[in-house]
Amino acid sequence: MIQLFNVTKSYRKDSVALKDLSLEIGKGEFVYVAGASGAGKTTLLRMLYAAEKPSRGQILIDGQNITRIGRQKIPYLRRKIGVVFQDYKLLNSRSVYENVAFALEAQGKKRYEVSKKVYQALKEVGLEHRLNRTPLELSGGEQQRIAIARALVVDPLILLADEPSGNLDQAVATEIMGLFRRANARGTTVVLATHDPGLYKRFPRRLISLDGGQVVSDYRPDTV
Amino acid sequence: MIQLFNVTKSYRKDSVALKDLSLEIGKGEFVYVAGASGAGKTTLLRMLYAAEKPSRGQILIDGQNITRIGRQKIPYLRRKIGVVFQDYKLLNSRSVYENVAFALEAQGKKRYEVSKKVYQALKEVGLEHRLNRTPLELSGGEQQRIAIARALVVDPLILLADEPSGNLDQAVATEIMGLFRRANARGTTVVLATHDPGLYKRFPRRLISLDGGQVVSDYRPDTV
Amino acid sequence: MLDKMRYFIMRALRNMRQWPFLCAASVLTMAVALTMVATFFLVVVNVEQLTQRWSKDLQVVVYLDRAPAPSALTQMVSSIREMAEVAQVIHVTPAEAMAQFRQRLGENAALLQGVDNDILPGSLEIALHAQYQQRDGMDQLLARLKTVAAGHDIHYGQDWLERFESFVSVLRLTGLALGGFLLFAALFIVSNTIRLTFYARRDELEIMALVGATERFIKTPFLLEGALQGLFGGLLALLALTLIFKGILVEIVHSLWVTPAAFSLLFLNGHQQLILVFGGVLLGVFGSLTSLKKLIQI
Amino acid sequence: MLDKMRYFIMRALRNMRQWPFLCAASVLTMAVALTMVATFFLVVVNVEQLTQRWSKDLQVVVYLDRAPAPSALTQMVSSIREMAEVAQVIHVTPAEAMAQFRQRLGENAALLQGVDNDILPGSLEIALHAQYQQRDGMDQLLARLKTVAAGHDIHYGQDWLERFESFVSVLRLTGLALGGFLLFAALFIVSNTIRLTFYARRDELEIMALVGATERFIKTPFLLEGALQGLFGGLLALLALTLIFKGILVEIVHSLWVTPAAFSLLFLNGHQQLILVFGGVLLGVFGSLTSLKKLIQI
Ligand SMILES: Nc1ncnc2c1ncn2[C@@H]1O[C@H](COP(=O)(O)OP(=O)(O)OP(=O)(O)O)[C@@H](O)[C@H]1O
Ligand SMILES: Nc1ncnc2c1ncn2[C@@H]1O[C@H](COP(=O)(O)OP(=O)(O)OP(=O)(O)O)[C@@H](O)[C@H]1O
Ligand SMILES: [Mg+2]
Ligand SMILES: [Mg+2]
Repeated sequence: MIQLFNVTKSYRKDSVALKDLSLEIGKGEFVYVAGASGAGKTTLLRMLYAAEKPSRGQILIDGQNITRIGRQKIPYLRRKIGVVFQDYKLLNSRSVYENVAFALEAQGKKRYEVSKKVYQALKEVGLEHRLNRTPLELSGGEQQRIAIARALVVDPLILLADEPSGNLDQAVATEIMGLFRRANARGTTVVLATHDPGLYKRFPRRLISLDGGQVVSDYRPDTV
Repeated sequence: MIQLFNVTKSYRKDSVALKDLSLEIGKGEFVYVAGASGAGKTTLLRMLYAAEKPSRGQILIDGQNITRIGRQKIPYLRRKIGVVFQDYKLLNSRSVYENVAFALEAQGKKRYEVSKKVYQALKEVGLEHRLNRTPLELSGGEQQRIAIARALVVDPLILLADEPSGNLDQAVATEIMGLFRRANARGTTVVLATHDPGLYKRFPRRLISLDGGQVVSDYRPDTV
Repeated sequence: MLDKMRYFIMRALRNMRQWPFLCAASVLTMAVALTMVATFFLVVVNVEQLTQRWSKDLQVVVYLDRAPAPSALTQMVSSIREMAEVAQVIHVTPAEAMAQFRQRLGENAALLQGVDNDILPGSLEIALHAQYQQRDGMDQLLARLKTVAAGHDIHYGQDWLERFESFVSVLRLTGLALGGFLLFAALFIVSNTIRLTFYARRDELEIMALVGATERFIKTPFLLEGALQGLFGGLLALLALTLIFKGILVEIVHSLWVTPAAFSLLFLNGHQQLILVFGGVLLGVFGSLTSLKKLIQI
Repeated sequence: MLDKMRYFIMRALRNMRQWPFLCAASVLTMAVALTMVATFFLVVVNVEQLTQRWSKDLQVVVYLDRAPAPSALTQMVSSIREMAEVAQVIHVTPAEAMAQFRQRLGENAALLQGVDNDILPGSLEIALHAQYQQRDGMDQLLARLKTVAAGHDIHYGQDWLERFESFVSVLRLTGLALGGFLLFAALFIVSNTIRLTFYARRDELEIMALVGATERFIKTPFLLEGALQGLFGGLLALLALTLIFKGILVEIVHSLWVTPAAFSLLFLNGHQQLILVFGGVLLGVFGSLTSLKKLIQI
């Protein structure tokens, strides 16, 4: 599903965020990307949804080489991918409902379909009663859950979640992990960037550890 | 240093974020405010730096009743308080240096003093080499550390930190906790809101637990 | 398709409701610019109307200093009539000239009492076809007239016409320059206002792109918004123009001429009014387009 | 204090450099508005100058239909001279009147040949003191003249003056209305542009307030920025006005009058130029102020 061949990314001349990274993530896998602050986790995810182009190397998503595709094709790539951004990226001037509906409307979904799906997604993250508020009227954790709902509402082929539990207490984090696992069970490939060792200790899955932009370990627990 | 008397806060008619809260935090104390997502941690801190007025009740900071002070006095109150915001609140159009210098300039500090202090504060959070970048060119954890540097650079009487380690790996989080403890040792009163039980298990201090806007426990470990 | 259009329109309208002051700024700027351009257009059009009216009166007069023999006169008149430029030749006898002179003197006519009726020379008033009522080619005609009516004085309002024509050409040039400048300024301001609007909503544009919206999906509501604002701006300009016309231009003309009835001012005709409003729409769309071009590159 | 001021100015300049297109939008808007207001002012001032010049020629003429006896004439002249409004009385004899008439006829003077020199009536041309050269109070003077010069015709340019005065008053009113409207529009657009700027930087304002900046500390650079932009706008307007004056107004007048040397157009004097530029500064500051008022409430 996701293949990286010798990918290097440097934002500036002097510093390298990712160094000669090669990686393969199969369809339906559930993968943690771990690493210290500044290890390159977000950079890796950003390249997968084509927000950033690699300086060198090739990336294949669902068989498509995304380092080569034109600007007009990027939206269609992104429709296959649900992203939970590290900084949420919610629209503060729009209601919670609209924020989640946005992702469906952008893909041209019909109105009745939109409202049904949005309500269901909000219910799954436990915020259906916050429908009409704006993100600024929510707590940090609630905002994060809206971001998660928006990523899941489109039933993506691939789910990229960047630190999705940074502002969640353990109980809610466990619930959210349940959502991810259910999506994974339905066939979604999940890539979850985190620095929280607790997370992958509680839900052991394949764990790719980054350090200084390089893979330092790629561990698959036997149980899965 | 901080006293709350029967403080109630409701943003909307139907929902209450804080309920009849009374609390006293002494000078030089180090206090955790814990609680699940939506428990009211951020709301409590926001009232302490006068971003929000309580619906009922009184709040005294350093002997001053801040529910009664005029708008013109609020800046002078805030100069005593360093805040690490849950969403960082960095200026994306300004460099890292300027972001931190901002807090000092706003207080009318001299130029030579500003540059010295800013450099030192950045060094303490390990980001002195990121001086000229903008926040958008930093990783999530780096941004969080800039926010911490900005709160500490003013040598505040009170430090309010809202989830300051949500995007930090354990090693960096430990370093940051060291910074807070050193500031605390210099006399700064520290109030740290978090949902991470690991934090107060590793550095046991007074722990105020909120749930549904009420104090459910106020625990002081014997060791301190 | 229809469903999508409705969605776009709804989004455009919602945006306008959400940012009323942004919307008002754009609309007002366009209205002011369009009003000014249109006002200038009206002034130029009316001055040109005036020129044409005056040109109609343009005629060549041959003063018959020594009354010619009737047969010579008839021949002179007929050979002048044959010239392509000439529409009509009227022979004014000395008595008729005196009557006209008396009329022109008005109140002071009394002072001509006792004056001999033959004292004024007779004349031939030569009216020209409309297409020849201009200075170009006039020299040729005059040369030919001189041979036909040799020995007589030939007059025509050359000085006056030259002056007036240069005035009209300066006015037209001014109109062009000022109108161009104003439209450019309006476009600049509108495009900037819209760019600012985008800047204020840049997160929205970015997030749209990140969740898989195509460029067309992102841009269309903004273009619609620009078009709608332009429409309002154009309508407002039409209203303002009507007020300016009725309240100011007509007043000025009334105060200058005693008999304004004879000279009715032109307002924009239906076609031109449509162009004005449509110009607003174009301005809005173009303003949006120039701003949008640079903004979306996520 | 000085240190702080330098800091404020630096911040204002940095902002302007960081948002060049915002800055340009404000400056251009103000320049356009000020230019238009000033152009209109120039037109009104020059038309008024013209009126005054023409008013100077305003005089009352008593036509002596039947030549009075020399003694009666002397007495009439001296009693008219005694009137407070009267500056000068000139007796024009029939012969002099004929000479003037002949001059006025110009080329056509020939047709007066053989006309008796006594045919025109003599007249008394009464020049008025400057302060009485207006229609108010003229009726009184005329009444008194009528008793003194009973039986003679009294003329003055009443019709023409009335018409011209009403024209000037309409022009003045138009100027006031249009100028007011334009200034208002400029203020609205500038204030909106600045408000948009603030909106685009709202996070900056919020964060400043949160780290303990006073309202004055937050506002001052913006006010300075507004003032600076207004200054540029005013200077630009002055430049544009000079170009419009030299390139257009003077051209128009030259094309209309043959001898423009006699009538030199007025430009803004130094004082008025200063007012124009200062008006820009005021516009910028006021625009910033109105936007700032609502924005800071954190
Ligand atoms: N836009 C950018 N321009 C320049 N450097 C950047 C940019 N984005 C990230 N970097 C740098 O690249 C490195 C990796 O950043 P990245 O955001 O991928 O880290 P991360 O693993 O997500 O860290 P965190 O856990 O703190 O979010 C960091 O050193 C960061 O400073
Ligand atoms: N501006 C607001 N308007 C309305 N409701 C609000 C507002 N801010 C917070 N709330 C509500 O008040 C409650 C407490 O919010 P608060 O931000 O204090 O929670 P928190 O303890 O900080 O949670 P988290 O750990 O998720 O950040 C939540 O239910 C939230 O929805
Ligand atoms: Mg990251
Ligand atoms: Mg919070």
